[in-house]
Amino acid sequence: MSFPLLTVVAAVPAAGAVATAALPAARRTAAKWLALLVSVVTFALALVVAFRFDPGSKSPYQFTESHAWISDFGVRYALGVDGIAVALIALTTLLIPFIILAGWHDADPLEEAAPNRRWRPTQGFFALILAVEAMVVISFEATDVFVFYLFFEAMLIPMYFLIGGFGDRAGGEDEDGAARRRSNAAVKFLLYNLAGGLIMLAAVIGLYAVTADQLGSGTFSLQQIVEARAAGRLHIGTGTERLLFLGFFFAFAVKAPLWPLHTWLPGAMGESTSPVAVLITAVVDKVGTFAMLRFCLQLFPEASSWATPVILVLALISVLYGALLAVAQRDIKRLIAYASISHFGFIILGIFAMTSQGQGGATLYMVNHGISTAALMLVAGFLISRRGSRLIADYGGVQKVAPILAGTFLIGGLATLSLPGLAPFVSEFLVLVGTFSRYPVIGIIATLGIVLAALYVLVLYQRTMTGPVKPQVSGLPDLRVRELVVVAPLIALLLFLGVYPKPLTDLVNPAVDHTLSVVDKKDPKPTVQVDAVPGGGRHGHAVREQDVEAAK
Amino acid sequence: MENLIALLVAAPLVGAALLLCGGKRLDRTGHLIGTLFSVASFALGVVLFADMLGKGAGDRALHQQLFTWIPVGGFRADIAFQLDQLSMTFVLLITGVGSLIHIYSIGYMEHDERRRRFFGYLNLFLAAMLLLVLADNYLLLYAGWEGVGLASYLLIGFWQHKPSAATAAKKAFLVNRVGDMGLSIAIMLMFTTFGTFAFGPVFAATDRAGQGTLTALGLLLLLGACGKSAQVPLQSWLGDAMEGPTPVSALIHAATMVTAGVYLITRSGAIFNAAPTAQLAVVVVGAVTLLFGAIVGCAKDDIKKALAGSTMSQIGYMILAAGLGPIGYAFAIMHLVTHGFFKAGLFLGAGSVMHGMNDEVDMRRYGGLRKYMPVTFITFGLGYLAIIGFPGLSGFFSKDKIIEAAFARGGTEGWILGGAALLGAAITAFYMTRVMLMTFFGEKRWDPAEVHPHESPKVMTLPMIVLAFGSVFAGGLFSINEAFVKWLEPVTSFAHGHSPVSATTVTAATMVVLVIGVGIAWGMYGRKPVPALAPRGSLLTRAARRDLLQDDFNHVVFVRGGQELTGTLVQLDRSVVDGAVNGTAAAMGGLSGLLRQLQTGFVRSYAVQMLGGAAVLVAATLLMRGV
Amino acid sequence: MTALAAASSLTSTGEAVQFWILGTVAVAGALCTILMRRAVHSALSLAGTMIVLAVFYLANGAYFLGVVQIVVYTGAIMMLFLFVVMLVGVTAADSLKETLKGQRWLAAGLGIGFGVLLIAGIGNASLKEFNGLGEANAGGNVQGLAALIFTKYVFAFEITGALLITAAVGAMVLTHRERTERARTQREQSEARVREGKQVPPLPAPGVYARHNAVDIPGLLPDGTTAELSVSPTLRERGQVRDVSGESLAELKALERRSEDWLGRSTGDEAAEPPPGGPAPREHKEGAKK
Amino acid sequence: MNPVYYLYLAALLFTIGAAGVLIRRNAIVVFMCIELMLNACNLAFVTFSRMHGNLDGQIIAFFTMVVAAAEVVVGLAIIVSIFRTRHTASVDDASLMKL
Repeated sequence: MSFPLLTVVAAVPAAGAVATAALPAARRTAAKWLALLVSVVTFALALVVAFRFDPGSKSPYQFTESHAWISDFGVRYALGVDGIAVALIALTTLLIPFIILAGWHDADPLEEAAPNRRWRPTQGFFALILAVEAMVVISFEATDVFVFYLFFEAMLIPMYFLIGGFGDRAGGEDEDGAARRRSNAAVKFLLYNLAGGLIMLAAVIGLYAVTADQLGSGTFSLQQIVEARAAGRLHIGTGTERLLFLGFFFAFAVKAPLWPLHTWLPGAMGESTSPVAVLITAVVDKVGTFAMLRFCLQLFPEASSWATPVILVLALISVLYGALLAVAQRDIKRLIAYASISHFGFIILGIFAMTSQGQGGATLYMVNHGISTAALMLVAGFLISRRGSRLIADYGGVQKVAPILAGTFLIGGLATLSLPGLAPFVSEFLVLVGTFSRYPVIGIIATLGIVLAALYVLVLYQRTMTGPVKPQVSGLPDLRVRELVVVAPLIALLLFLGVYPKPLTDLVNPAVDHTLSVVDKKDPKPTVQVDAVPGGGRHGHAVREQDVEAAK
Repeated sequence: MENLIALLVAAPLVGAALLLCGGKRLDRTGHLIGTLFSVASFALGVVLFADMLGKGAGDRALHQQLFTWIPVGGFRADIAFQLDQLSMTFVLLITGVGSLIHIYSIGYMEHDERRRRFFGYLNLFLAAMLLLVLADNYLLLYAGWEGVGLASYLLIGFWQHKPSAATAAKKAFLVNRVGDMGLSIAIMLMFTTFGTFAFGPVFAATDRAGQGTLTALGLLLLLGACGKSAQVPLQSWLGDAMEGPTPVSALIHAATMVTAGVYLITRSGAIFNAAPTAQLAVVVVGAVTLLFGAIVGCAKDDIKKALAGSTMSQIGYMILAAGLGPIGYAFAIMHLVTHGFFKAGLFLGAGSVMHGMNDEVDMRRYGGLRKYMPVTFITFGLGYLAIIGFPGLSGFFSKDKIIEAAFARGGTEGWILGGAALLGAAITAFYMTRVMLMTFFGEKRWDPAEVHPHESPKVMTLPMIVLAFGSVFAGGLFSINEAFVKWLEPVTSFAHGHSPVSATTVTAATMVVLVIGVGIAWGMYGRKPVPALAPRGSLLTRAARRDLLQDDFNHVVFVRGGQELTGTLVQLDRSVVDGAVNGTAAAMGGLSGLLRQLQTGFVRSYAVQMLGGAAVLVAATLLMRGV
Repeated sequence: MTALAAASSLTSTGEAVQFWILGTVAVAGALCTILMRRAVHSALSLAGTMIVLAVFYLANGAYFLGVVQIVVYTGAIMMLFLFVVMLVGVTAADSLKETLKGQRWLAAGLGIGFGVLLIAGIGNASLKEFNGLGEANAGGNVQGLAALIFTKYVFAFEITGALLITAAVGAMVLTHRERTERARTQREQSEARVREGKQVPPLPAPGVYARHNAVDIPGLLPDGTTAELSVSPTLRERGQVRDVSGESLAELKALERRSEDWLGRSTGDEAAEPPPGGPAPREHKEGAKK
Repeated sequence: MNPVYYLYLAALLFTIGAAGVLIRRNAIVVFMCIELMLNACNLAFVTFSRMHGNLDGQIIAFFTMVVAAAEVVVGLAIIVSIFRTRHTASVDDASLMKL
């Protein structure tokens, strides 16, 4: 048994969370620095994983650990990562330090709050963030359905407190009203996800029953089930498989969130502080889409292809629906939330297009969307914390007084509308191509999304940043150093991955191919066979002959 | 040599990066840095051009492969450049005119505190535009395509404190995005059809693709071209784009970016040649636009908007020519280059006029300016003569060829297209003469008290003079034993059209309509004084002033409709989708309320329930026993 | 005795006859138990049913149980019931009017359905085997039970013992009321009465003359109406007060008439024999003379 | 005659008792009905013991009696104390379970 690297990656933030929470009330700054340190260490460990990961290796999962846990139910503490998981773990651990930095002052107790030895909001805030990180990481690593389910659900607890407990102080005048809306949003988030989780639990038990019935001893191990299925030892009846698939998919669709199940997201993102909003949309929701890719498709291939048309239509709806609603929003954060819904539609579209471009693009999309939304949302958060309002109408002409803030905001927005040269373009185009190559009509309709994206981003930018300077805005300071430290690396990363995404694609491609092989789908072949290699020069002649004979 | 290609793009990119990230310490020298990088890029272009001239016509195409951009499954996009004669032409035009306009902007933007940023954007634009014309595959071209869109967005909205500017910028970007949609779908279609979207393989394989696919490809590419080149029906943004600083209008919205559509169609010649239906669509769009733009140009009193209309119409000519296939490509590009010269010159002239008139754009407040700004007058006049196709000047050669080619398409189409082109020439003559007369001739219609017209500084007039030279001689040089056509032939191929009417006849007809147009204009604006306030004018005039009601149509259909749609969707989201969720919650509450009713607290009702449960149990056991 | 004879063997016709007769009685008793308005009657009919059941036990060879049934149940438990009934009020009849809505229908429906289910279950059960208690009771029924109780079921037996003790203690705890404060002396009570100013003299005794001395007959006031205070409040609560004021007045009249005849006030002949109850009137007359 | 008839009788008595519990309001009568049900069970036990030819059924019946006795003692005690405090023996008046 080699060094349990994956466990450590998850254990470090967990321990950090406990340590942070244990600090006494007076040591707020110490708690912040401790949390930051822990998250950075975690990121370093994740980088170790990423670099020691060998994309070329035959086995689908690497760094595997497996220990018997609840032997009566065949539950094993089994971890292992493929390229997709590595990418997403890297994203998560990368974003957490920025989230912590961005939320540096979000949880400071209010001035008028009487000093209380047991009242430690700051410690709680950062401890909860670290706890979420630990759970997210381990649910990316889990190859045992039960372990995954456990942390997939446990994630809700810290998230609930993060949403319900710490609002941005943009509520301003009515603190009580803000608190009420916050707790409503938190409860809604919790109930939605719990409902999904319970249905999934039923499906998990059903899966166990099926395996126990057919393999003799029931198991939750993803690998075992996939292998048994491949070896023909496991035949899940069509009806059963579809039910189980729906059970799993429902939970993931709530988390993702897919169209009719999305209504918790705007509230949750709108009411929570912007770092928490980033945590929700850029980190936690990714678990949903990731799980579709890893569990839904690999456990239930037939059912997945059976459900594909409906899911594609739903994803298409959320692409356009989210974009259209984003256009109509009056609240900056809600606008970004609806934009995220649209983007998650793209991700799911790519996953269920069942082409290597689609799924590779979807995976890239998860990473890129995480980074771009983080950039946009955090800058928006800085803006909101300055002005103390989330309403777009309260801004105007910020570009004049805070050019750097406006510039970063614009870049974040351009990334959101997936401008070529920025990372999201690569993934979005891949998703569209992947979808188009199998379902042309859906691909074309989805392309409308890029126009709508331009609409809501530019409208937001125009209303907030341009135009005559509003009096309330005139005093806004520009980005501070801490905030620049948060935003600049994200933007740099967006540019880098937009021009040179190869490291990411190399990481992801084998995993995607493995998934497709499990689902047993091939990319559609081009209708016309092309002899020349792409980029081969000297085609002038060919063109000339063509044209001449065409002209005659 | 080919390793230099990347530098072409890199130079302005570095400049942009420097200027945009450099911060305040570059404020004083920013404009010089920007100009330097653009000139450097131009110099590189010249070097490459010389090298290219040194080779045989067949193997002039250079190719540079940098690295693989997006490798996923069968999908492979490279960062790779290709420099052939077509690209070369554009490179020289872009960097040349670009550098001139950089120089001009030094003077024009002198008093703007955000000049550094302005030059950064200009460099960014150059980089994107060069990427566009140097890309060797459609995806990279698309990247440049959107890049210029971004640059134009930033530059149109450069004076962001003006809401009108911000709105115009947003509009430009959005309308372009609609076109980009066409282009991106075209790329997807290419990928699914050919498995690649690099120029070489795609063009080599066109003959093996189905007619339907090719037509679809052609139409999608045309949609993209319409967006970028402001062709009907996506032309509405160009007029508003004049909100940007005048050098921007000259560079982006006259000389280079708006001609990207022409480049796209010419570059994709192989596809269009194989898809006659698509070609027909192209020529129709071109013909319609050249008349549309011309008519709009006649009615505008804003000098820049009038010029914008004329740009639209001239690009219509190019598109028309490009749509004619091998008989037109070369002339389309030729007209593009000459137009680049004289239209840029005209815009710079307009800019210089505004510079002298406190940024007044209404021509009805001009008049008799030729004495106050002679250089501007002369350069502008030369540009004017060039655009109306005065014999011997650039416009004459290029436009004449296009009209000829239009007739040469043959059949009724030929006659219609040729007629349209001729009519367009007449209208061009009319509105350009109108602009000329209202600006430089007639009596002053401005108040000497507050306006003190003066000639612009050297740094501004110099580029105008250079461009004037270009607009006078370029056409002639190109036409010396068809030098330009031969130069482009390896790429675009060339076929002599067989026109039903002889070249001389066409030339004569052009002259006649030219004289007619000028005459009418002189009759209307030369002889009698121009009213300082616009007369109500005929229905057509009023419609033309409102861009032939295009914007109103868009507003009613898309803006209003969109607002309605989103409004209803918001309601729907709140009431139906979320309502369903909350409804479920409420239903749960009600249900538990009902169950609560069973809890009466009376022992005997509990006893009833117990007995019921017992009965159920007994029944269950009996059923289990299979009774 | 026929039952005893038939018990150990296969069921005889005699037992059948006995079953049908006594079974009817048992069912009738049960029905009376639940239908009688007065608790006492219910208790009595239940006792009847139980005795019948005892007989059935005997008939089924459960001699010990039969006896226990009679002694413990009908003897002890039912008496306990009766005690409580007396305590609560022997003649108090609770109305059969239903207060809970639909309770009666539910009860009837459920009861019938449940019964049908049970009977259907029994009918469908395969209860073909029938081997009497011949050898089981060979060593005597009581011995057999004893053997089982003290070997196989000894723990259950012990636990039931504990249960019984607990029950007894519990019953005591429940019913016994602990006196928290010192009992008030007679003096204090009287003082309290005077202070409250109610009923200072002792309560009037029940009964009229010496002829009625039952506690449930109120005494009569001079005007012949009844004195409510003279009967115990419990009886009054239960409405078990017998009003005899009417007849006692009538008797008074009759007495006066007789005495006047005897004095011959109206048309009295001196030579009339005095009635047997002579002396008393005479004294009365003398008393009247004084 | 088949001793199964005893079982039918038991079932009938049991049902009657159950109905009584549901119908009557007087706590004492309710208790009587419960006793009736218990006795019905006893009858069934005894019959079974006879049918199966062993005494276990009788033992169970015996225990039932004991438990029933205990239950009656406690139950009646409860009734008495309730009557003392509330001056009624009706189960409907004791609806304190619902507050």
